[in-house]
Amino acid sequence: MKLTPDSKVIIQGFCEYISATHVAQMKAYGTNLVAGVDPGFGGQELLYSLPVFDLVEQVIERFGVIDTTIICVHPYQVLDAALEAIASGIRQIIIISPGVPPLDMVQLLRKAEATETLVVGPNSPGIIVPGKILLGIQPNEFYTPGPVGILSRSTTLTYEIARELTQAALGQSISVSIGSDAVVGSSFIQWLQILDEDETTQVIVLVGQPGGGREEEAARYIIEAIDKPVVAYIAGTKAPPVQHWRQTGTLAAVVGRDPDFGTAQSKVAALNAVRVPVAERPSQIPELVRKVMR
Amino acid sequence: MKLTPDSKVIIQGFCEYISATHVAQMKAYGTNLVAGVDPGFGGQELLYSLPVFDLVEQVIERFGVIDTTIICVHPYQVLDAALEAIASGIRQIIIISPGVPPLDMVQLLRKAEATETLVVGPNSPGIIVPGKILLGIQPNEFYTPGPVGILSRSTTLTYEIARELTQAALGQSISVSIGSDAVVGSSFIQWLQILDEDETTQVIVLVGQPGGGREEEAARYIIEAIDKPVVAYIAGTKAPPVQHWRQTGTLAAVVGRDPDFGTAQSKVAALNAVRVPVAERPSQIPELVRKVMR
Amino acid sequence: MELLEYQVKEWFGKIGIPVLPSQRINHPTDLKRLKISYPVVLKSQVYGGGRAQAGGVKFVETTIDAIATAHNIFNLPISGELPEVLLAEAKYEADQEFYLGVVLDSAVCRPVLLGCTEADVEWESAGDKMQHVVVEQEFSPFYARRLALKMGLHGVLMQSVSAVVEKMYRLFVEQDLDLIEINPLGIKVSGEVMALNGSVNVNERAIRRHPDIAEIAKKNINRYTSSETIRNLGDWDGIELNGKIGILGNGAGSVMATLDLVANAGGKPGVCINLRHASPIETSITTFSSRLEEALKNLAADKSIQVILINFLSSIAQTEDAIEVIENFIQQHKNEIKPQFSRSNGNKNRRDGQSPYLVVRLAGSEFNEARKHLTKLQTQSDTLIVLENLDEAVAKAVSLAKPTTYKKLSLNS
Amino acid sequence: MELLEYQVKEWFGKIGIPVLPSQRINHPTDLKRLKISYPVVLKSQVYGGGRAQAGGVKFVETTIDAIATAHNIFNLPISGELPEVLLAEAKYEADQEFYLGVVLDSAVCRPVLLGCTEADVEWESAGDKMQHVVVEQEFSPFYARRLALKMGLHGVLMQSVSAVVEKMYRLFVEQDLDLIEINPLGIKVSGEVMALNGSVNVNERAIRRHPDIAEIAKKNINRYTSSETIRNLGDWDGIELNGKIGILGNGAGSVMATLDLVANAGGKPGVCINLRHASPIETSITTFSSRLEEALKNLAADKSIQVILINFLSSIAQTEDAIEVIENFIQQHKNEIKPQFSRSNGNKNRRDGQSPYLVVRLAGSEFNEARKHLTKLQTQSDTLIVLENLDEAVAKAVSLAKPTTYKKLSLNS
Repeated sequence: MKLTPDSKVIIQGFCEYISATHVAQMKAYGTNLVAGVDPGFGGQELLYSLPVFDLVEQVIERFGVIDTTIICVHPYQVLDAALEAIASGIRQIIIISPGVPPLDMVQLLRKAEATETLVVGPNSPGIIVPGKILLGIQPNEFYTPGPVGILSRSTTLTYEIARELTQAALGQSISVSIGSDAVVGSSFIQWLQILDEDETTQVIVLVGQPGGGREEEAARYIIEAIDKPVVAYIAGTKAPPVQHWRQTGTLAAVVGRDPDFGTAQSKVAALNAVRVPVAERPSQIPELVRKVMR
Repeated sequence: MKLTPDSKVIIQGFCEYISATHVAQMKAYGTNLVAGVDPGFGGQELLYSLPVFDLVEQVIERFGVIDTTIICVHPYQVLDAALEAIASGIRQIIIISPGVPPLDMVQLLRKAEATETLVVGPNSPGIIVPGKILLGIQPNEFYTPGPVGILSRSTTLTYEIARELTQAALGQSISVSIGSDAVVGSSFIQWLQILDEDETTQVIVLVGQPGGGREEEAARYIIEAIDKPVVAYIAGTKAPPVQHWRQTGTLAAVVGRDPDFGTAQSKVAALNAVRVPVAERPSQIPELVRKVMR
Repeated sequence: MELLEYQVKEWFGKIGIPVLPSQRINHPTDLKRLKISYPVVLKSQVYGGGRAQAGGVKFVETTIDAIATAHNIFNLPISGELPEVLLAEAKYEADQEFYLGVVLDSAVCRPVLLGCTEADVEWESAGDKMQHVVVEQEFSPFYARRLALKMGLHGVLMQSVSAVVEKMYRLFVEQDLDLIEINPLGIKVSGEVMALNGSVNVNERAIRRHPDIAEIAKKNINRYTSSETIRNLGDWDGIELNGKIGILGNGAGSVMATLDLVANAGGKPGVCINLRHASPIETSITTFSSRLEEALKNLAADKSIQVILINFLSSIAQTEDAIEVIENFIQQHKNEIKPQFSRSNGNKNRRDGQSPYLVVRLAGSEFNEARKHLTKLQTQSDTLIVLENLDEAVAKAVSLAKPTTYKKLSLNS
Repeated sequence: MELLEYQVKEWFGKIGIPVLPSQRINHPTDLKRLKISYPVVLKSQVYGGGRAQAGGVKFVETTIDAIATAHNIFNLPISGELPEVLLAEAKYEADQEFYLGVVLDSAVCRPVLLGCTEADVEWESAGDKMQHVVVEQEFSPFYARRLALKMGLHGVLMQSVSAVVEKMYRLFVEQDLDLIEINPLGIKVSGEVMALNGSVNVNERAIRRHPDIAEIAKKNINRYTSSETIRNLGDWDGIELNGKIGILGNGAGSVMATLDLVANAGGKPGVCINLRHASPIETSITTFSSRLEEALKNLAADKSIQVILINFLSSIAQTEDAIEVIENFIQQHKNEIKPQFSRSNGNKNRRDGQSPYLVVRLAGSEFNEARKHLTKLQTQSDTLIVLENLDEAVAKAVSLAKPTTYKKLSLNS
């Protein structure tokens, strides 16, 4: 993962979830946003004061190798945009667009694995390294540089937690949301590894929510491989289980998983089992962070 | 390319083009043929005195890593059989079956390139290293060990030339037919490189026929990279051109190729241009080989 | 979105999965023109399981018998639902029955093939019996053979079952399904296979790229209307609970965290709505503010809701528009309250005519102006509370939700 | 295998490529029930190009005009072929006309997208005008956009043209095509695009996996019958020349090498057949020997063939069966020759009733027995020669093919 301020970034598409404010915020934050790609609008005008091209390869012809693309096209065009980026040699993809059909994601992830491309999202607000780079739509106002790495699957809840930390004078080293969709690219495990190696990060805050088994996987990985202290918060412990067919429970039994699989309870239990403190509410997180930092 | 007698080989499917005689011939030649895979016939009987399995992975469970598979399934099942082999870690595939739909081959070749799998064929009788290993259905009776490497796109014509060489007391180091279909896996160039590095090979005989641009590519490669002498024979110089739509001539012009592209004449001219002696008839080849060997 | 059996079987027939001759019955008299010979099975076309146990599947031997039975089935609600259509199908004598399925497993981010040599397995105890194969790379028929072999099948049956799985997978991908099942797949000793019942779940996000499915969805949309529009909108986009505090937020995690806070503070969360996304089956284009407007209208109309808790933290598209929606809502309900209060004497329904409280939590610089503005309105309104701190907003919402004065009136009176 | 324009346009319509309203005309009187309003274009539905120049495309303004014109087109042979069907289509006023195509390029083993902002380009000089994009990896719409941009298109037109290319590619893959073309694609200033003419070539090897195409192929098979069955059977499986020496072999390279040898020895090769494969559009299952039998029968029936040269070198499936076919052929023709010779006096057609010579080259240990056996038969036959050396066999075949004693009798008499 290349997250240095000099890494070159493009935006593919401009949907409802990315506004002129977001683009301005990224530029103001120092992100090296070189161009936008929006088929049919190439060369016509400067969108959000970015030069706009029809194809990713045209950007590369003009500006050289691109490190990261932020994809905000219509959900049905995400697969194509991502494949175009991969074909143009881009190996870091952040997908903001929500609503991507999951079978498109399956196809993209097969290709991403084959080409060793990092895919963050879909339905992710992206990555912020406070004071250094903003890749996505996370509102930088809630962030300040510091020692806490935030890993999340949410959008607004992520900012909520960053805000609590900042208000408690605990700055952040990085904040990543892997996306709240059922099928997403990068996993908590990949990011735990990155954060464990990151020199700035001293504590990791893991923010989970019901669905899938990513928090459970993370818990197993934390006990096995992570030396830094981890604090968690799981939203939805009081929410009634949403039965996605045979994702929660039934399919789980078949493929040898716990029947509780996918519930917030299962996630809390998995984290408790590896002695990761789990906050009861976002405002409790700073307190737990301070406790483990000592 | 692993072509040693100890490399493990399987056969997938038993179509009209591979007979009990061929299997017996391979075994008699010392090829380490460990099993056959024929879905629906697994475990039922010993086909051609080979244990038969339903899936490639069952063979691997039993015998460990397999080096090469010889595919002889129905042409519409070739893609599936080859993908199954690749998924099971087999990286050398020889496709005997003719009649594979070309778009299936396109799909297979993309996968083969991504996984660094060598695909020989389709519509190829395979590879023989005289006195060492037989992978396919080349009749070994026409071969004898020696210094001449044969590269061809044909079936029977390849044996014809081997027979001429053997009758002229010129043995062969290897004989490969890359397959006579329009879309095939390995190219003359790949094999020229292998034969150039092969210690036993002293002369290379290149056997071409109309269609595509493989001989022309080979000619360019020979002048650039091949140190060993090459002799060629191109069949079909008197055959009327078969117009595959825009393959010969018209498409060529569009993509910047010679309008003569694909004809036997174009191939002969390309070889003449790089001073590769071209035989007028198969029986003239031994004479030319002797001449360049001096 | 589920499809009905007869719709699924049309797909099966087209793609070459063996199905029995069948006929759609819109009215019992259609059975007079039945082209299938008796005995025939009549099946209620309803969503959800348990149809056979509820009496929705009957064998009939004669036309008279069939018409009478059809009348009964048309009038038999199953899980509260009456069928609009029956399916009349030839009877099949299977020697064995299998289960086959393809499902998208979000934990491995891949489709999984499922197979069992028993039908109607209890899922909770299926662990040993149910076989599965993860479709790691692009599907190719060998994955289906792998499943059939894991199921313990051999020879011709292995091939015919894997051929069915192959076609199920094609449907799964072509139609963007979350799930496709054949349960049961009838098996004859001869090796013949027959899809006796089938079900699919279409992924709701992909519906709009399949015009034929979108057409069905448009008809089905009535099943999701009124208070149900705000329920179960895709992945965690809305949750319907029975409490008195309705929650509106931006993002599933944020809404769930708010819900947890309310519950932990002793409150009872009601309908919770994530305004970040439109419903995937929504046909018209929506904006954040239009979704907010719709949600406020629905919550206000819901008499069980006493407090609406809005939790917004920056990064909302068109902040101004959203605030305007809240303002209009307050204005409108301020005007309503006065005259309604005067008429509410003696009204048995406590909430009738009274607007719910609106607790608005706004944080982030984006809302600085709006917060000031709404705080001004607060002084003029009986029902509006504006706060910046989330925990405080939750505490306020919980304290405002008073206990109801009557219980289950309609059932006991 | 080519399809006719109206079949191609049915595909276009289904997949969403814009086409004009059109109607299939089986008989001129069908035009009385025309549902398209005038002016209308009537187009002869024949294979191959040059239809417009030959007068097969006409504009008509009235029903009377249309019926008369249709009569003419139905009776107008184009490249020797009469249309069975006409296509009546609405008239379209295009502001510009483009060419679009997708073709499989065997040199790069990938499909190639083609596009040009001129229609009906001269292929030989298209180099600069025609744009192409190689579809390196799995297709995704950005390849189509790349083509449209290379064509110099921008904005809406870039998008609408690339959307058409995307759908053409889908058809290309779904139907296993070697080629799909829209020529011309009509363009209006408004940005509207319209496929005014389309053609496809279905890959013959894949026909059998497309039941609907196989159905068309079955009807088309009449176009390939009699002497034509043995021509142009896929990739180099057969070549029809006008010489007197028919060549049968196993493998395209071997057949072509034999052909070259015959030509270089001063002989005139006739029909050359590669027996290794069946025709891809052959519906019944064939074996090597059944193909050999059929080929011998056809060559014997072809009066221009004086010598049949068979070149077999080992590795033939079922050697014994193949030899039996040759033997039966000899026996049968030996029996025929005698009585026919006696009746052939005064017969103007020199070859009538006389069997062709059969030069059989057999090499390889597999044929050791067969060679001995046939050599024995050779002594009893006037027409059989068995040899092991290829060059000798060729020399013999050439020497046996005597010059014809009459020329173009039917034209000059």
